[in-house]
Amino acid sequence: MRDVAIIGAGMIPFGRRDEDTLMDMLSYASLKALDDAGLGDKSVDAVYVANMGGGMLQHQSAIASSLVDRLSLLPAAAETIENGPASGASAVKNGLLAIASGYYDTILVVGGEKMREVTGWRATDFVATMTHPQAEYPYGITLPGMAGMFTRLYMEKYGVTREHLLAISLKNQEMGTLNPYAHVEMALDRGGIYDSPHAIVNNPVSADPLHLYDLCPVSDGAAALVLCTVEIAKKTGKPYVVIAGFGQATDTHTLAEREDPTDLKAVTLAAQQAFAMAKLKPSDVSVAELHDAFTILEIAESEHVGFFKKGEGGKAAVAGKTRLGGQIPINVSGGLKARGHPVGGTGVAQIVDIVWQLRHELPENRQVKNAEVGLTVNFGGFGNNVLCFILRRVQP
Amino acid sequence: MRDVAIIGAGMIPFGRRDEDTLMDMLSYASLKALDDAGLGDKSVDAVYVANMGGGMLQHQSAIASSLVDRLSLLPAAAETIENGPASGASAVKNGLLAIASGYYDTILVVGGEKMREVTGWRATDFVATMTHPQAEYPYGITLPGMAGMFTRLYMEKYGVTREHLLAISLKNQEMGTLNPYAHVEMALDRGGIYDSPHAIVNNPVSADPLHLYDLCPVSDGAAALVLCTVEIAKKTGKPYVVIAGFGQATDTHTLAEREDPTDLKAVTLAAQQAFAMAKLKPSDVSVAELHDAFTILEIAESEHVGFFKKGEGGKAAVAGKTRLGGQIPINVSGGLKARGHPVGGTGVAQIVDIVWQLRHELPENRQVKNAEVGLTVNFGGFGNNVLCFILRRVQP
Amino acid sequence: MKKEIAITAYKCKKCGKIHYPFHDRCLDCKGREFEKIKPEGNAKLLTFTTIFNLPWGFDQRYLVIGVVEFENKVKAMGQIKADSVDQLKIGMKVKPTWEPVRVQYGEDVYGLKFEPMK
Amino acid sequence: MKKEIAITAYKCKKCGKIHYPFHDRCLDCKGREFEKIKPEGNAKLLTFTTIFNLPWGFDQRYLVIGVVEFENKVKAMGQIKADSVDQLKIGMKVKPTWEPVRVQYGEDVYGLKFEPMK
Ligand SMILES: [Zn+2]
Ligand SMILES: [Zn+2]
Repeated sequence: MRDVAIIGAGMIPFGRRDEDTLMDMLSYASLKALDDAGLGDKSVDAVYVANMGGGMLQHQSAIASSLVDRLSLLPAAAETIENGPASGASAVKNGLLAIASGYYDTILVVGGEKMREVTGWRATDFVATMTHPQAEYPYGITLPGMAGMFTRLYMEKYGVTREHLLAISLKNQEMGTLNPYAHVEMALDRGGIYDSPHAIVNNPVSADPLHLYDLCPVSDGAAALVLCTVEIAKKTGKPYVVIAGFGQATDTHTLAEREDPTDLKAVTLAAQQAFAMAKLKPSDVSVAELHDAFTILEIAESEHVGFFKKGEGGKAAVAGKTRLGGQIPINVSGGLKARGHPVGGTGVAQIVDIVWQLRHELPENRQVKNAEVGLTVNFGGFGNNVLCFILRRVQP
Repeated sequence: MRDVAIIGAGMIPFGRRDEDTLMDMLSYASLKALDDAGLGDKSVDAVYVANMGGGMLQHQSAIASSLVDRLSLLPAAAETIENGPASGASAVKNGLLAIASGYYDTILVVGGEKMREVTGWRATDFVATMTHPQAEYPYGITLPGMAGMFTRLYMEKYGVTREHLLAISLKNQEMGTLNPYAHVEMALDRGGIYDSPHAIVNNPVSADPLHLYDLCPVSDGAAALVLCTVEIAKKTGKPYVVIAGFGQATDTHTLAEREDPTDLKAVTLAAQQAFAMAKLKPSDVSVAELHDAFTILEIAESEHVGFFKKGEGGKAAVAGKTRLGGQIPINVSGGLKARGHPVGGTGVAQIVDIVWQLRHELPENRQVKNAEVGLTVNFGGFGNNVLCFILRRVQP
Repeated sequence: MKKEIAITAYKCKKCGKIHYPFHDRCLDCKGREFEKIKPEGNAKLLTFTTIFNLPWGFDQRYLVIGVVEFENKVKAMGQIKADSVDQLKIGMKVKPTWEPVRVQYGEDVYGLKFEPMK
Repeated sequence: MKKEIAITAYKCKKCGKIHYPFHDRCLDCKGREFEKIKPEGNAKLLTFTTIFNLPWGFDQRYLVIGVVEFENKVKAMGQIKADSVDQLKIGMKVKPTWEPVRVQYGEDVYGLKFEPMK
């Protein structure tokens, strides 16, 4: 398997982008990545588009074919990859393997979603289409509902508290205020959402024990990467990033059929595969982007990938170990919680943020010093399809 | 790039399958392919699902994750690939590259669609979602409409006649009656649809100059393949098939922007790439499955891939050169015209049929004698994303 | 009129593993033969939540949902007849019923509902 | 009231290539700067068809659709005001108008319609 590098990364600000179509967003993010890769007036061999709702929300299909036309990348090969909220990482995976195979040399991977053009309850229903069509969906279950049930069990088994969850909300929302691409631009204060009399008004229960500020927002947005061979990356003469490790695993569709629903087997397996391929261990990681669609997930994933023992992730967050400058900075971008979660875009955006970290090009208040190795977890369904990447900086 | 083999192929009968859900169909086809590969009680490393309408027609997303659960293939990696009517070939392509990369050894590729649960005009609208959302879709254009406009130009430029198109209808529908998996089970007679007084009633204009029997039916169905390394294939001790060549190319989204709309550039390029990789030429091909969603496409593709000169495809069909026993048997399965066209399933089904041909296991009235090399064309959009595969028989 | 609980679980004929919903092969041994069984007896509440942001198609303010395990080990999701999660506790007994759980295309869709037992 | 034709085409500032619909980069030279132009004059019919199986959202028996080229080389799809294709011929002149082409969510959607010229 030949090594694969990333030489271009681009993102557009996440949030509510009423003025843009889905195609606009995918196209703008792609151009930024192509420009960043020095391919602004060139083409690529193939394009992967990560998107979940083109058909259901925009009534549009075959958007990868549409995008290569819009960007004049013809006759590049193109397809759309869908894997729920892990569509982004799945698209990167297919780009990775396609170059590793030797068939293609340069690939554009772009992920995006336009979710804000439908009402909140339509968006909630859209996301719920990934639950089991007979055993779950008819009951009105939502992804926040799944997360609520999971949180209750995790609290019971591992002693996670609302105080732990709060540490994630505060950290990620604070980091979001520093990130020009983030959806959420407002810092939270502890009193406002937790221990003042107004807290229950500002931060009502959403799917108990989770409150409003335990959930990521519903966002429009897109992000893109240019993948290529190491030979091509070397020619740029600039620091680049290689995909050192990759893993992916699936778990039962229904939460009910998991022996121990607090055990996110797919996260553990995906991370183990990625570390084995990279020949690295959790303590080698400088910076991580974890899939915090719900605050509990940042805690649970930080344990399942091996940064902390089970039951220690929440305490570590409270102790500041996951902040910038801490033992392992997690979601310095603000994470899904603050950057936002345009479902098809998230997995690509996580890697874009890690690429920026590993190229040491972020402002000081967001840059992890001397970052050498980054890790991402993109969590599909409710943990039934999870991808993990390990990225490494290369100084040519 | 290491070679990739196909050791399992399975299909369920196409047609109207009211009793089955989309997941049922995908699962049944997968089990047939797994059993055929001798993996009936084993797992695979990864699964690719080709599907276009899960979200729009079944209101279900992340169906690849759902399928690995349904089949107990956990923790196999899984994603859904969408590329309109070429979704099937796109999924096979990603399986091919994933094994070629060295990362995975055994992959299940399954494609399917459930289209008959919605009304005809909903199904027509669903397929039209791949047209340009501003410049085409609002006008009410349909894929048969695109084909009608293309046919008019092709007739004008190359002298194709309704008699030529009729030869395709009659051949494919006749072959369909021999295929137990085909949607259409009725042979046509020339008088009934062409030159009797009843013809215009039986075979009305659909999108002129195309008539009803120039179009494929709207089908439910699914098909599946097991891909693996050549080392694994050799161990089966049985004849197997290798993917000798692959190509994919895109063209402009709108028909209007093509310099010469009769020139299916993406077909030509995809075939050239596939022949170059396979180090073969059109005359080496023993049997082909072309994407005859409309009769005109079988003629045009047979020319664009290089079987016949431009303008000769229709005459060749009339002369019987594309029949079983002819110079190059095309769509011996009945093609999309008779086997049916469950959009996500078609590209996989074409390869299943070629695998059966190359393993010499079809009944005499459908088997191309001593077939050694097969070719498929899966045509996405209206020719804006086309994939071509060249498959070769290996006798271990 | 009380309706019978209309879900079917699947017991692997080879290894006994109980599945709900249906799988074509056994999650444990990949066997493909199953005995159809019905969930039996009362159920134990494994986890639960109250959902305040409901998806399109629900015309109510919130919904209490949980996952339970029946006496014969069938596990399933369902709605819970409780006004508040304060009345609920992990491990408590609940009584299963088969009732409308949502309305789709103007028709009642039936499913599992659970009533907390004292 | 006659409405102005509300589509915009894009002429590459570098090589002059005319695009419709919008591309972010020029199909020929990958340039990103375009001059916005309007389709001008009458149009020439490049190809056409009558569609009898209409998609959801159209409440009529058939629809005549074609692709045209305007005098300033802008090419576009539109509906054709003809009762039958017998009245049409590749290469004939058609007169463009901007009229309702479909109804969506109870509102008229405007687009190109072409009237065959004698
Ligand atoms: Zn078993
Ligand atoms: Zn130009």
